Amino acid sequence: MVPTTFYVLLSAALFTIGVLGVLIRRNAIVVFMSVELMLNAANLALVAYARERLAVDGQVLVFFVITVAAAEVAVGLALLVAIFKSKRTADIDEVSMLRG
Amino acid sequence: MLNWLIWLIPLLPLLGFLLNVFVIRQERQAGLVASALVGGSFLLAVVATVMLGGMPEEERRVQTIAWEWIGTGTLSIPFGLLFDPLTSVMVLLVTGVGGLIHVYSIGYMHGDPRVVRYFAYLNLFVTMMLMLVMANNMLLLFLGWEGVGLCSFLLIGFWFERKVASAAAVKAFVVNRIGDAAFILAMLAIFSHFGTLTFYDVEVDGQIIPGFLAQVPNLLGQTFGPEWQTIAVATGISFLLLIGATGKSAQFPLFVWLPDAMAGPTPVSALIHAATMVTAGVYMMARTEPIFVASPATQSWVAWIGVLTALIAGTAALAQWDIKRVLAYSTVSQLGFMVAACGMGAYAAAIFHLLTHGIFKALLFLGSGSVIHGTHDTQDMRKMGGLRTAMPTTYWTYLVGAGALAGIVPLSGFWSKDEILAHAVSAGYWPQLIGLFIASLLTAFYMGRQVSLIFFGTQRDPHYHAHESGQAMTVPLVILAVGAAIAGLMNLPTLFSGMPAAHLLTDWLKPVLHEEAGKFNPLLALFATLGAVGMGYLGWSVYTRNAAKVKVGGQDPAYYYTGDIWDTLEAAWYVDTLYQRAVVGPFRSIGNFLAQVFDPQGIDGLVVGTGRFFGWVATGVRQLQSGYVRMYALVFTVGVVLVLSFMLMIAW
Amino acid sequence: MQVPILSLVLWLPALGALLLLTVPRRSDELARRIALVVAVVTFLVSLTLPLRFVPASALGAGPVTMQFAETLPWLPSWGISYSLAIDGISLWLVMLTTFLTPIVVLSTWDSVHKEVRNFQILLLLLTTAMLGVFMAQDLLLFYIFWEFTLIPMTFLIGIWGGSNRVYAARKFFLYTFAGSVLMLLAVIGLYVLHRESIAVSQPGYQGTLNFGEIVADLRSGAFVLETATERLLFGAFFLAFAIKVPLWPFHTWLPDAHVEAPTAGSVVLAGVLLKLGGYGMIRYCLTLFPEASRWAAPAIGVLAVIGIIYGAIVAFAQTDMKKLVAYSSVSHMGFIVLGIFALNSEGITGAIIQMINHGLSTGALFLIVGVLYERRHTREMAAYSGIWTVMPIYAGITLLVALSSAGLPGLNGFIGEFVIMQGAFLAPELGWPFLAFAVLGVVLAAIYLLKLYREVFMGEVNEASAGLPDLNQRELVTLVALCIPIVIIGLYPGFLFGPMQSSVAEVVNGLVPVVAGR
Amino acid sequence: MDFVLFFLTAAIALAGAIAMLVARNAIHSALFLLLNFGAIAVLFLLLQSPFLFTIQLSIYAGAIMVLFLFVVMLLGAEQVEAAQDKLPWQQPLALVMGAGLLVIAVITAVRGGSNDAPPGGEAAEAFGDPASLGELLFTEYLLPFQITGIILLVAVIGVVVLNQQRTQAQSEETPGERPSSSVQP
Repeated sequence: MVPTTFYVLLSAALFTIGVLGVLIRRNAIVVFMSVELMLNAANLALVAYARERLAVDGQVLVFFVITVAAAEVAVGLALLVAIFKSKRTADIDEVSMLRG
Repeated sequence: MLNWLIWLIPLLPLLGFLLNVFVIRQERQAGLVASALVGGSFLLAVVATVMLGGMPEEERRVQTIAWEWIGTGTLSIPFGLLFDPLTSVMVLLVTGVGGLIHVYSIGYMHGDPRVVRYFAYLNLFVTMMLMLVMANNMLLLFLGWEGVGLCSFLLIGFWFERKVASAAAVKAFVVNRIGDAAFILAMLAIFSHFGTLTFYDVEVDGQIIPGFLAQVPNLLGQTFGPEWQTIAVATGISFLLLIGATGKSAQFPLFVWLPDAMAGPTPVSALIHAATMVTAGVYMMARTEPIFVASPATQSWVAWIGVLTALIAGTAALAQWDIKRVLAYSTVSQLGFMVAACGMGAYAAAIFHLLTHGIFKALLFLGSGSVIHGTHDTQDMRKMGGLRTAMPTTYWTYLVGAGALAGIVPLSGFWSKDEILAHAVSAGYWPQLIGLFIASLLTAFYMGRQVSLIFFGTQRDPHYHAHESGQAMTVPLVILAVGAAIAGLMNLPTLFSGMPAAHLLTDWLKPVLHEEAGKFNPLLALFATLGAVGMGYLGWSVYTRNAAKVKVGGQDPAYYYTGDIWDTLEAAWYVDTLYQRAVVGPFRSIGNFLAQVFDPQGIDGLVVGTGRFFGWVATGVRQLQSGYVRMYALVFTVGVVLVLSFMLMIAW
Repeated sequence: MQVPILSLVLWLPALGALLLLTVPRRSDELARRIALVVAVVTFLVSLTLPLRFVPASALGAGPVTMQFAETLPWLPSWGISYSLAIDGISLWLVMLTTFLTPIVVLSTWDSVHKEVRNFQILLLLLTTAMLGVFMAQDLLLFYIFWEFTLIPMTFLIGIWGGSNRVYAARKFFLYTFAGSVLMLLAVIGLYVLHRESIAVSQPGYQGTLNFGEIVADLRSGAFVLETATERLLFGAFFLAFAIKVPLWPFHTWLPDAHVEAPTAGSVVLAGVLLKLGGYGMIRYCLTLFPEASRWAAPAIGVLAVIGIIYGAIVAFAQTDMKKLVAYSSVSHMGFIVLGIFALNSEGITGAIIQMINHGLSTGALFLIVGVLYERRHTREMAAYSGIWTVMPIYAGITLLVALSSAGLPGLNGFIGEFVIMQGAFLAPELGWPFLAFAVLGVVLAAIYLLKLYREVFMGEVNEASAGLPDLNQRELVTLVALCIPIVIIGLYPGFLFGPMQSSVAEVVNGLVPVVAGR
Repeated sequence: MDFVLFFLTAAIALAGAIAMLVARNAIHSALFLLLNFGAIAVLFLLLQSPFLFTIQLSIYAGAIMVLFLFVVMLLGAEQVEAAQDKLPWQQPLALVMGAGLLVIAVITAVRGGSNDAPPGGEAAEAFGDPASLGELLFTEYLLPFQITGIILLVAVIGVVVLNQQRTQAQSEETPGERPSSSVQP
């Protein structure tokens, strides 16, 4: 039986890679993917603890996370396409009209 | 009866002042009302003095309190008058000489557009001087003290169109104010140590208000100041009073304002800058005599300041061309004599000299006024000469005055000056004696010089036709001349044993000053007379022999012998220029620096600067909103990391 | 309860302002007349205060109660009440305000020409605010009125001021406001500390902001402040008052505000607004924090003395008349602060009477500068010369006022200055070294006032000021109305000193036992 | 046996994630992410949650990644990195922050985890199956369930509105011209 801590460590690693993806990559799509990765990492940890606590609630939570992620991806990509139409690029740094 | 009578003495001139300011507009009335009221208060003074004389010697002190002037916390200062022998003598001098000068002014100031205002100021001056002299506490004395300062400002600056007059007026008031600052400090110290400012105990409806003069002895031990240099309290107070006196009586450090004060009308110079105001310092020292006696240190300072002033002013008077400036410096010099007398403990002699000087110096000033009036306002002696034929009465009265000042035997000046020198001899103040003796010789010389320059030789400046002054001016001159001659009888020393009316004044002042009359010193009297007559003749002969050398606007014949020293003397050892450069100049530059640089940029800079600093910080923070999404994410992550690590720390 | 005199006097000007709102904007003359009537009526009503004021001697021993006290519950849950009362300290300051207001309104006759109605409204509101500060016995009510005085004054300077008015108005508002915000903190702090320490003995105690109760608790030892917090609270209160007074380093807003303010504004600013600071120091700093006052007295004394000399020297170097008078009031207020922090009854009574004297003489000085400004529209001293021959009556009155401001004995300035100096001399914290410098202030005062007098009034008449008309009827009335009290107070200050004795004694013996007690 | 399987899938998952991060071309990174999701699905299986295994594979890997691929194809997934990075200090600081985050996560994981064996050994056989999940979903979590429904509805409407706005803009801006998208190497 693999102890839960390993799963949580894996989830932490994946989460960190997701964060790095958001911070470093300049292509909007890859940023979205990294966000998805972070969500998955969270799901993994949830399921791991669900098994440890023998409470199915964790898995229900993951279920909801997935649905929300789906909605989020839909809207995000729609936005991305809209921006691409007007700015001809997917680079986030170009999109900096809203400045202080 | 005497209680309410003494109130009338200062009230009459005050009434005159109010009438002249608000009611009277016509010149004739102003002159008459003013002189009449001052004359009236003179008569009252005589009556009061006679009544005072009638009372037994030890309770010759009348005090009446009108109301409580300042009453807060432990401070309680009455508004009350005092009438004792010393006051009576001063009041007689002020109202007597003042009255004569008022009459003289009617003639002298005739035709001046603002003559009504002139008489108002003169009356106000007499009121203030009477308040000064008759005050029963230091604060009321200070009211008179600054009041006369104000009147001298108004009267010196009477012809304020002239730049010289307005500058002299402001200078007089400011220099007096410096002295007054020290006076205030002294009053504060007196009150803090004695709890009262009234001179003598006075009984007011039941309870006694204590006087501080009696409590001076218990002051002896106390000292104040830093440990390394403790100063006796008595010395501190008396030294401050001395500075106050030097400010008002134009003594060494603060005498620069008196010569400039000659810019005012001549009767003003006679009244204020010869007879009354300048003597206020000497009167104050006589009144607070116990404090001065309690600190020998200050007494020696007082004596030396007196001698020093006498010498400096005496030498300066030698080299003046303006007729009034000679007399001004001579006044400063004679005041030096009085202060020196106070310093040596001869207060009665100082008062005696004060009285005689008041009379013959007023006579000299009025004489010079009549000369100026007669020669159509020329004040430069080089333009005069040979006026004894054109103005006989002025000439003879002037001669009497000059003789009295020089100290020729029968005249009053001799007796009073001799009294001071005799006291110096008997009390063993040898160095001061030598200084004063030289000063008296100088006095005789410059009076001789002045008389010969004005009245002898030929008229050097043809532009005017000299004429004798009118009745209103010559009558006071004659009265004063008589006074100058016989004033000596007041305090004749005991020439031979069993002499009937010997040293009347000293006995009269005994309840206040507690002094015994000094014995007569024939040898000194001989020397003094010889010196006076000799130097007087020398001065007269030098300037009559080479009268030809004296040109209008030319050099003094003595310049040949003295060279530049003559200029130093004329500028009174450059004391005035020293102040101008060392005090007034830096003060102005500091003022400008503070006003232009330090205040607007310095302090204000801090205030406006804080405003601008916040603006700068705001722009800095604005940079953070750069529009880059990734930067926001980064900041977000940094936030997360910090919070989590902090929570970790706490949990640890 | 008998007629609420204090509320009547307090709210009468505000009602007048409301009445003025109904007046159409264009009718200046009507607005001026109504404002004058309201101001005079307020003064007459306020005259009953000194007449019915019961001096301590009649009260018998007992603790000095505030006279004419009125209280209405306002926010009971926090113990805040609308409570007014006056005692010896605030009586004469209230009278000074009501006495100056009609004179100020009278002086606006031909110095204010645009928006006259609004000017009068603001002036009357300012009067109510100032009266409120002097009468308030509740800390919050005091703070509200204290802040409310800023608003009308800022508009007066900002709208009717000179060329650089907006800068001056903004600076005036922000500077004073910054100080008083600190005071708000201190008020809240005091409230909380007081509630806590009393709640210990009486559980469920809601705390109070009533000044009387807090002082009673302080004196009875029920409410004890340790030294550190007491000094902190003292510092906050003192800073707000020091900016208002203005004490030396915080004075830079005063010259700008005065130079830009209209004549009437300047008179009120100098006449009463500066006194709020002084009054606050006596009423709040000394009574609430005796120990801290003792501790801070020497330091504040040094600042005050610097203020006296610095203000005088800078005044001497000015060329603009109004700036000269502004800096002179910095110097005079330095004297007043020195008096207050002598912490004895002479010093404090001297400070109070000097506040009234300064109100009269500096108010008159600003009116005098206003008279010349209305004729020649310039305040530069160099532009005038020889006014004495052209306008003799005006010159005479100016001389009297200048001398009273310089502290000539026989006039009111000297009484205040001498009593303050005597108080400071006797104070253990201050002593003769302070006085050695403070007395220089007396000399410097004569120097700059006579410089003003000599440059403007003496000398040859220059052609520009040859035909100037002398004072007209209205100007004469305003100035004479100020000169009369100047002379009377100079000769008989007894009627002012009387009522003060008991209240100041109360403050002073608040200071003394604390040393023993703690 | 479980250990071997766990480490294998964990390695694959990590490799996929890192490859996604590093890949130049957006399509490659999308495919690597697909691989990662597969591995996570297997892990779900290991954690006895077969229902989630299927959900992960079908919805996450199937629907969402397909959408990504579609959008990447549409936009041409050009090399965005070529241009000079405007925020030079972004990269190093990001790495530092990432490391920090990792350290914190690891510490909490190690200290937090009860680390003891799961209570009751292998637990009931029917632990992760859809029945128990569904029973819980429709009793206790009914409200969240409805809300997610609404969220999905809003998302769909949003997408439609965004697209509609685009066609309107497109008709004003460039009538007739199809948005050209060039694929750079």
